[in-house]
Amino acid sequence: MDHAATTYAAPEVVEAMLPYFSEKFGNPSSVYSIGQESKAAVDEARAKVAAAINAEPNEIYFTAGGSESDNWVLKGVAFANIRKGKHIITTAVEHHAILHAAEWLQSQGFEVTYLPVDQYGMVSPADVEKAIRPDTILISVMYANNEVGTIQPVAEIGAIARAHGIYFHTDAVQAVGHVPIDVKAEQIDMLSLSGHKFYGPKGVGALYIRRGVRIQNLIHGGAQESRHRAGTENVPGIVGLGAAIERAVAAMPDESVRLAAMRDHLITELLKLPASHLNGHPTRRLPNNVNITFEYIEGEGILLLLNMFGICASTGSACNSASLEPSHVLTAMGVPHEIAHGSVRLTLGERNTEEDVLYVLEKLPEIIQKLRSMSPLTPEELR
Amino acid sequence: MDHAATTYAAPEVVEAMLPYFSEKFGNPSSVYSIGQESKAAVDEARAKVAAAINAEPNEIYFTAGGSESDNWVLKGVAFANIRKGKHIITTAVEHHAILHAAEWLQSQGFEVTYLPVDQYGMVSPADVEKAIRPDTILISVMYANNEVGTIQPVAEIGAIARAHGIYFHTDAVQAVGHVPIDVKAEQIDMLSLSGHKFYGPKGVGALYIRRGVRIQNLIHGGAQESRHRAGTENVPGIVGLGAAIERAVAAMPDESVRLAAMRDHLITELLKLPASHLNGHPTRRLPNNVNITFEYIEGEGILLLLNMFGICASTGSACNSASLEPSHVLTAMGVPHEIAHGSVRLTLGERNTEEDVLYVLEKLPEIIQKLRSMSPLTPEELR
Amino acid sequence: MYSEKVMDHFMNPRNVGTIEDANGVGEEGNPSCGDIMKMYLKIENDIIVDAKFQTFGCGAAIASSSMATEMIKGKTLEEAWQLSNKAVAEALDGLPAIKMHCSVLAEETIHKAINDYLVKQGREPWGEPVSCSSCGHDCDTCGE
Ligand SMILES: Cc1ncc(COP(=O)(O)O)c(C=O)c1O
Ligand SMILES: Cc1ncc(COP(=O)(O)O)c(C=O)c1O
Ligand code: FES
Ligand code: FES
Repeated sequence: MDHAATTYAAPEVVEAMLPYFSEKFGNPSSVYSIGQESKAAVDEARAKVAAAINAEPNEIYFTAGGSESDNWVLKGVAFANIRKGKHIITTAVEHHAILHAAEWLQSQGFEVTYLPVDQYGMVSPADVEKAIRPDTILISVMYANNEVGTIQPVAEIGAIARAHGIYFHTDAVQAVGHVPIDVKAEQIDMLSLSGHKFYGPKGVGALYIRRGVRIQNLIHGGAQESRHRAGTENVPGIVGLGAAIERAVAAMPDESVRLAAMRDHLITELLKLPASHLNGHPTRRLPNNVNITFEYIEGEGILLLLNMFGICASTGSACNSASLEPSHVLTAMGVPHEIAHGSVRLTLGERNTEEDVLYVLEKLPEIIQKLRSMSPLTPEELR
Repeated sequence: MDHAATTYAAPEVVEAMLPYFSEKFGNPSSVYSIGQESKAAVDEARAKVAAAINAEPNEIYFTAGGSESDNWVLKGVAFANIRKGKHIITTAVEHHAILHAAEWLQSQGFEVTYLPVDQYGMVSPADVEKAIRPDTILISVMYANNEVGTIQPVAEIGAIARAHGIYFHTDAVQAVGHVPIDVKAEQIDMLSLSGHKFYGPKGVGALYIRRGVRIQNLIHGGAQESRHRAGTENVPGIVGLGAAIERAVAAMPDESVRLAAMRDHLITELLKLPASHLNGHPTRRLPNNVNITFEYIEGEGILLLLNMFGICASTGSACNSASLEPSHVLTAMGVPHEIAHGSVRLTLGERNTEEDVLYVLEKLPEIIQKLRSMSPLTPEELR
Repeated sequence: MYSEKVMDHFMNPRNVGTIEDANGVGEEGNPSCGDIMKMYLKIENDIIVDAKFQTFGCGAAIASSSMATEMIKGKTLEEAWQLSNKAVAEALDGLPAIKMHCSVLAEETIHKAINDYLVKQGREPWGEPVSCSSCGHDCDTCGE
């Protein structure tokens, strides 16, 4: 139950990729027959990605994943619009790909405003509007948070950005394939996505760039991706991304209802445990995200014990497990450090069933109890 | 016969990758069992890449390909060493990933010296030494040229760079897996490589960074790759890269002799055609590279006709086929524009046999003859 | 990432709990990651006859507490004081670099508990506890 970290690639996705490793291995940028087969496949994938978010195919650029897309936006927009200004607005709860790229830009003389969030992890559109300055060149607010699942008021922010003539980017890595997205209706100028969050391959993603946006390249070189992203195209990966996004969007109407029911079952039952709290928004959250804090204990212990029972989970984001700092997202939501340490994220996926939910509900309370009995912080009545 | 542009992934390479799409899909940065399997696989691949170039495993960072590696080096070293200076030395015959990244750095206030090459495409180590200034922070010279196959005097340049305390990078995308490389003996500080040039997957590459080199990240974000390259690891791709490089290095002693014999057969016979010239160095060249100019005709015509007979070739580099300018490499070698247009590159691969060579030697002269008979430039005696 | 020994001591920790009549109690917390370790010692004639712990922390912290309490039981105060975090980590068949400070925490907690005993006895404490950086890592950069 750690589908927000990464998913397997669906069998039909791998199936779709396979021919492009071997017989159809041509270089799509080369002008002759075998290359043309690859080119057609890449174009088809591009059309699928575009359709999934209501963009035009020529507004989709393939990348090596969410992190590259995020870095591209921040650095590419920053350097391309320096004449207008050097101010960027983002939030305190972004993924590190945004936050660390923003910090790097600060080291290069750009100014970044990190908007606060409320206790549910929500950004307020009014705060966005207030932060706008004449030299603001970019607003980047994630679509849905990877840790707590909170879905941001993207359309409202898009409207504000458009009204002020400022580019609006959203990191939709956790949202694409899980909730409906319409870049036109929501007035999104740029959007990052990554294949391995919706049963596609790892190491391939995309950046949607609305036509007309001024942005520099991140990876300079060959003329691939209409001269916007150099590097021999990862044809099998791109084909897999296309197959996966088409599949995820088709499944979404039913699957999101099914997942949300399981999510709510887990949340309701787990909150019955004493000293437990839901992290993230109670209703505006990803259909697959459960994030709960259990006071007096530490998340890694919970994860290790869950793992013993064959249940994968995460505490904070998997990307952060090499760091020992408590989650910046929970901290930004005002959760105190000691409590933030006891958070567990369960993210449901297409192969999870109600049976899995019942199994977690059987094991997790025992685990909490065991760890609480060892902790010096646990009050007597909870031992 | 266009193996320098891209190769298929070898069946055993794809075989090695497959489990990592599905059952072993874990996130190597996550701490628990399924992630650990992926981590072990990534570490094994890292060791294989390191062994192939005589580096240490912790000096290998996986990327999305040669272009990313090249961009990372140029921008990462530039911004990290700005206190020492803003001068970079490279050559006029680099791949566009280096050249365009260098041009971007020029737009950011860095100074770049583009060293000339001789008629064979060789850089002179003496020129490198002369170009060094007190504020030089990086020397980047490719290992072997992708168009004309010329192998640069890398060890000599490495020694000069080391003696002056300047970082030395080599774009070895065309060389790795084809000629032996030893980063320690050749005093190379950084080296770019890309999987799809030696029967590995596309969209995955690596950058070797000698321990101690000051370099900033290109893709900021999560703590992957020891905090040096963010983004969920492309585990199947990395596993494929490891399998491919091990395989290529093992095959190299025999395969390079076999290819060089075919190469020399092609060159010898094709140079017997009137008004034809070899591009690149007669002996210091990649074992698989044949690049010949046929005067009075244009490369694309040759390619189209070769393609009719099922022979893939390239004129200039495949990466450039969207551009109409004559090859910058041939231009730098002093080949006049009209003549540069008539160049054809044939690059041999492991499935090519002497039979293929004979087939080309049967078809190509006819094609040349046919096109020359149509060209207004062809002198009477060659029609 | 954890050895079988670590997992064993994490899953089946030895000496969890408190000692009612402990005469040496130490508590140490690592502010950088918010973990807290508490040890209860029963000391007779400068020999540790019993040791128990409570820990709020990761798997490595719990396993280190468990192993450290095992290792000091029956030891003299001098011997227990000499127990280094490296010895604890080695007894656990090693800890990942980023988790070494959890074993430092165990060493510090033992020192605190011994000093608590000495002070209660009216004796001089034995000096400053080791600092977090003693394992050769820096808490911020242990990931390397
Ligand atoms: C010398 C050289 N450098 C860099 C590259 C770029 O590699 P990739 O296409 O994997 O990004 C290539 C291949 O096209 C190359 O031949
Ligand atoms: C919100 C968000 N943005 C960006 C990323 C980075 O994506 P990738 O790992 O594909 O580079 C992730 C995933 O870890 C994410 O959850
Ligand atoms: S207790 Fe925090 S990392 Fe071990
Ligand atoms: S991390 Fe603190 S001592 Fe090693």
